Amino acid sequence: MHFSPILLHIPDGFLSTIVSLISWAITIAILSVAVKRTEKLDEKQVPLMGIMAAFIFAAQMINFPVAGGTSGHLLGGVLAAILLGPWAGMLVMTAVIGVQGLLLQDGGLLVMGANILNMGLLTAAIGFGLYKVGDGRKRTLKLGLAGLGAWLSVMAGALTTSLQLWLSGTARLDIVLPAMLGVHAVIGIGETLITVSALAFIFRTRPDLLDPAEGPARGGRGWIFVGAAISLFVLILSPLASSNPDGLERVAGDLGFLAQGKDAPFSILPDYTLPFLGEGAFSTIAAGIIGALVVAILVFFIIQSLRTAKKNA
Amino acid sequence: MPPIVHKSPTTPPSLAENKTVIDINNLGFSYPDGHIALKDISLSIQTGEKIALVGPNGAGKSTLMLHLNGILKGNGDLEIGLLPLNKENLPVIRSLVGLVFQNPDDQLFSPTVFEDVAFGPLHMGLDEKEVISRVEEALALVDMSGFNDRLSHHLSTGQKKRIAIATVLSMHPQILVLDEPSAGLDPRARRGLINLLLELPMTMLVSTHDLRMAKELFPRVIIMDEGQIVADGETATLLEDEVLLEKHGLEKE
Amino acid sequence: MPPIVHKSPTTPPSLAENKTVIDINNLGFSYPDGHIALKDISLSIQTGEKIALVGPNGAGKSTLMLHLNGILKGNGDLEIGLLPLNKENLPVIRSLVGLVFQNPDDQLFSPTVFEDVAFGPLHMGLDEKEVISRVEEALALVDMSGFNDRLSHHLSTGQKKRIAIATVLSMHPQILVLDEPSAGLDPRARRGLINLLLELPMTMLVSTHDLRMAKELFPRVIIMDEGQIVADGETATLLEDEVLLEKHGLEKE
Amino acid sequence: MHSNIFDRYLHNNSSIHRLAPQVKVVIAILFIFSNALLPDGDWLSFAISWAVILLLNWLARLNLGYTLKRSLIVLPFTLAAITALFSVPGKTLTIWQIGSLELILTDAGLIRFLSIIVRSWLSVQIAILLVATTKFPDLIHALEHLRLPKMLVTVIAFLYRYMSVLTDEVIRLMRARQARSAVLPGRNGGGSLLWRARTAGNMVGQLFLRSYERSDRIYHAMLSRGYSGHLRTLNQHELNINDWLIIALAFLLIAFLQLFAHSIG
Ligand SMILES: Nc1ncnc2c1ncn2[C@@H]1O[C@H](COP(=O)(O)OP(=O)(O)OP(=O)(O)O)[C@@H](O)[C@H]1O
Ligand SMILES: Nc1ncnc2c1ncn2[C@@H]1O[C@H](COP(=O)(O)OP(=O)(O)OP(=O)(O)O)[C@@H](O)[C@H]1O
Ligand SMILES: [Mg+2]
Ligand SMILES: [Mg+2]
Repeated sequence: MHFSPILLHIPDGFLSTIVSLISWAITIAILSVAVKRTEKLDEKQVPLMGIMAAFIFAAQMINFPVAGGTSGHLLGGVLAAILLGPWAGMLVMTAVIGVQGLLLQDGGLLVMGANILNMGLLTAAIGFGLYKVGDGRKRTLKLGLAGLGAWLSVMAGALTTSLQLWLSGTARLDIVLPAMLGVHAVIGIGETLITVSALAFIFRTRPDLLDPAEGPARGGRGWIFVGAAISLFVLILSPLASSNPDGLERVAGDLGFLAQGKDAPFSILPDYTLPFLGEGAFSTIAAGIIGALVVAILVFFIIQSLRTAKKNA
Repeated sequence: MPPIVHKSPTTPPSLAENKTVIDINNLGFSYPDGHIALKDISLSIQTGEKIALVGPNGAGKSTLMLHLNGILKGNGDLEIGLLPLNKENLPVIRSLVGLVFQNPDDQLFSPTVFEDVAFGPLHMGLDEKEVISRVEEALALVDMSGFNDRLSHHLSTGQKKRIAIATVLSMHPQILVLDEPSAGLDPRARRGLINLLLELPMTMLVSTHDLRMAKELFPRVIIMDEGQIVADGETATLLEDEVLLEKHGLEKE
Repeated sequence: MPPIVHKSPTTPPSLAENKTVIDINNLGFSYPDGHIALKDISLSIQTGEKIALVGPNGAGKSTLMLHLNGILKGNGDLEIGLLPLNKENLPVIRSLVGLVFQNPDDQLFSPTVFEDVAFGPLHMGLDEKEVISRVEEALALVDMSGFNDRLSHHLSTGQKKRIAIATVLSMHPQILVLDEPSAGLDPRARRGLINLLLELPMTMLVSTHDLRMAKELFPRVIIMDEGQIVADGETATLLEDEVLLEKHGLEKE
Repeated sequence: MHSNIFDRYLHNNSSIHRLAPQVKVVIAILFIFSNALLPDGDWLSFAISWAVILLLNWLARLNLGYTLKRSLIVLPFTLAAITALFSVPGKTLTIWQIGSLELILTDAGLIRFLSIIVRSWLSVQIAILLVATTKFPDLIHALEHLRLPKMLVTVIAFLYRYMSVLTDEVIRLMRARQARSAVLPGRNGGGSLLWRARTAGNMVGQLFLRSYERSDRIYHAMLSRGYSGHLRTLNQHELNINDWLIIALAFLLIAFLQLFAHSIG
């Protein structure tokens, strides 16, 4: 049961520990700002966000037949940000991605930080930033910007996913990047079409909800820069990296990033031992102690359960 | 069927003493898209009255009902149980007014039937035993005992309708507001509903297209059309007035 | 109200020649949660028949109807208009069978009334002029002309119900399958619906709890209970059989 | 349809089901972390991990077939890892030439690829085990205990509440479209791609509108039944000494496994 572009939901195991942890760190940093910002809003905003999260979750099921059994889907980050504002949109997407990972195993747990970053945070930031450019302008321009944002958001997700896979030593950049970008350039069109027509629908039926002054979406003009920066990042890095992945590889190598990322995933623990233990002999001793502890705890439980069994009998 | 006993001390004392339990003055309402759904509605209901609200499709019946516990907010004064309807009073008013929506899907939001019916009592702070007994009682009243563990959203329409009614009965409200409770019920369930409503002691406002039920149950009838109250009086008189009925999309039974 | 004229060459030729238009053999169905909703249903309907499907809440009426254009898929054989119901035939079968869901919110998904009623004809590949004239015709039949640009979502329940029926009439189906079309309609609209159904020439299967309407309109009645067909025969006979009705949650009118 | 899938085994009542949810969450994450730390090609350690998972499955009386079938959800993603076959230097097994691209399959590459798949497959089984033995409301509760921001927890709780309502709504919307997606024999029906996409977009808009307006009504339905900002559940889960011991046990087991893996590695 896949609700949204499957190739962006990374399962556990595909990213190295270090890449997973760095992604989590970035995600947590951004999310903690998001939580702070939204907490200030009206208290009714929280249930609304919950319902909008359910809306995005459900909307991802709506598809349209394209050709040969394939179909177009919605990812929804841009739509969420336009309807609710960037911070709230990010939280909504986080909830959606979290529940998909936890409940449906659509995306892993340890790598969830990366998934949230790729599909939730970047998409919301781009979408809202571009849409904000159209403030006070004609409806068609707004729709166009939203559509562009939708396409770019999918591309941004594909780009960062590819980079993470590569840094984890899971994929070769020269193959995975063009492949991912190529596929998502098409998927992005579906995202654009659905986002634009959904927005057009809302403009027709409840324009009050999209009013920048009265509607639920709040966000300053600073977002325009964020949106522009991420768009540039995608627009410049994608063709560059696709045509010359070696260059990117060299840069990463120079920064010492690649060596870390590609190394055995255990590298966060120096010398392949637990950091607080010394040489091999200690490891053996430690293993012995741990083994003894395990046995002790097991015995404790067995005795306990025998006791309760007796009590119940 | 045992009558519902109101043992809980939730009643604001004023309610029992006074007679006017719902008082609406010059209420008007337009939907956000500009459509005017209610125009200058005035209405007063006494404790214990049982009233049918009838009128053609689109008359504004549901819209009016949604005002009675503050879900929609129009212009005009509303007093429920002597309390003016405002933000502070809402929680109390909501414990007084049990509202069943026209579409049962709007009413049911919990995974299982049990949880849905228990939601109200649980949030009122009743203890577990009391909650369970209220759920059993409410389910028995709508003839759905044994459905506790079924998923609410996987029931037939008629079954959902009955559970929707149970979710409100479990709260022992003072005023029952039912929006077309009999639509979609099979004949036996419809009969059961009529008997149930006959037995329940509380004040009732019930919208319906079922004029036979209106005649059987409700001494007073209010006819709405195009957002206004066009008649309000004794059922026996109004529902025999063919000209009036004909004019407002209704038919003499 | 003008009768619907079938001028398009939509009929697969076989249908007109043969008499059996719906043929169901030993159909069984369980919902994914394991609930058995249909057991061993066999049924055959001839061209032009008008049949009422009655039974208590939860009997399986809606479930059966959802099988008739392949929305649910149970075990057993189904033939519609001589075509076995399978994946290849589905698009054609859907042009033959017009299905109106019990809850009108389930039927309407487009922004405006016009787009909703036009969806079927457009999807069938008709040209624009034909589509427009079909929409006008269908809206006129349900007495909702002039509602073209209203948002379907913002109509009253009864209004939605009528539009839901129009979305199917605009497709000029050969077989009409209506799930409780009269629930929620005001008396005048109900009368209008009955007149409309009397006039339409096509084969009809209509589920209803309104036994008076069943008597008035349908020569044949099928009674379901607990997922099975418990009686199938002449309305005049079956709906007078108090013992039978009483046994299956129905009441003699 | 969803609730069926989500709540499939929750009516079982094993010792695993009864564990405090936050304990299960912590252990699951530790365990997945441990998988990530196992070295490439350490099949023995992978096998031990799997044995532990199977043991837990058995303790929880889960249907193994279901778990395994469900674990296939990671399959499509293996596509993304396929290039690992050609990206690690090692002994050359074969060489494929695709256009200008030369793909050298190495033994190390093969080991890396298989290790990624196995790690992923083990981890997803742990996640399945977690949700199959923990009611989602309890999971939400666990998240709250694990210091997730309150607002995010509430958003997730609401998401869960409305999820089935809205997915059902979607199923109905799609059914409505399906029921009228007729094509006449000999005619080119179905409409243009653009029209189909717009219809889907309209449905998303429709869903938004319904969710938004219904949310108001349901929210009020909740308020009128006493909801005050905090979703109540009947059981609270304070950790007791047993729970701590179980966490300690799990932690030690995992440390043991890691030491084992890395001392033979
Ligand atoms: N959400 C909405 N937005 C805009 N207009 C609405 C909305 N809901 C209802 N209306 C309009 O308001 C009017 C009153 O609707 P209401 O639902 O109160 O009628 P009703 O008397 O309950 O009808 P029914 O018997 O069909 O249920 C109708 O004309 C309807 O089209
Ligand atoms: N989605 C579903 N999942 C599981 N069970 C379902 C689902 N929908 C309906 N059921 C069950 O299947 C049985 C038949 O339901 P169905 O909706 O066909 O009844 P019905 O005869 O149409 O009733 P009503 O007159 O109330 O509309 C009922 O017992 C119902 O609870
Ligand atoms: Mg109404
Ligand atoms: Mg039904």
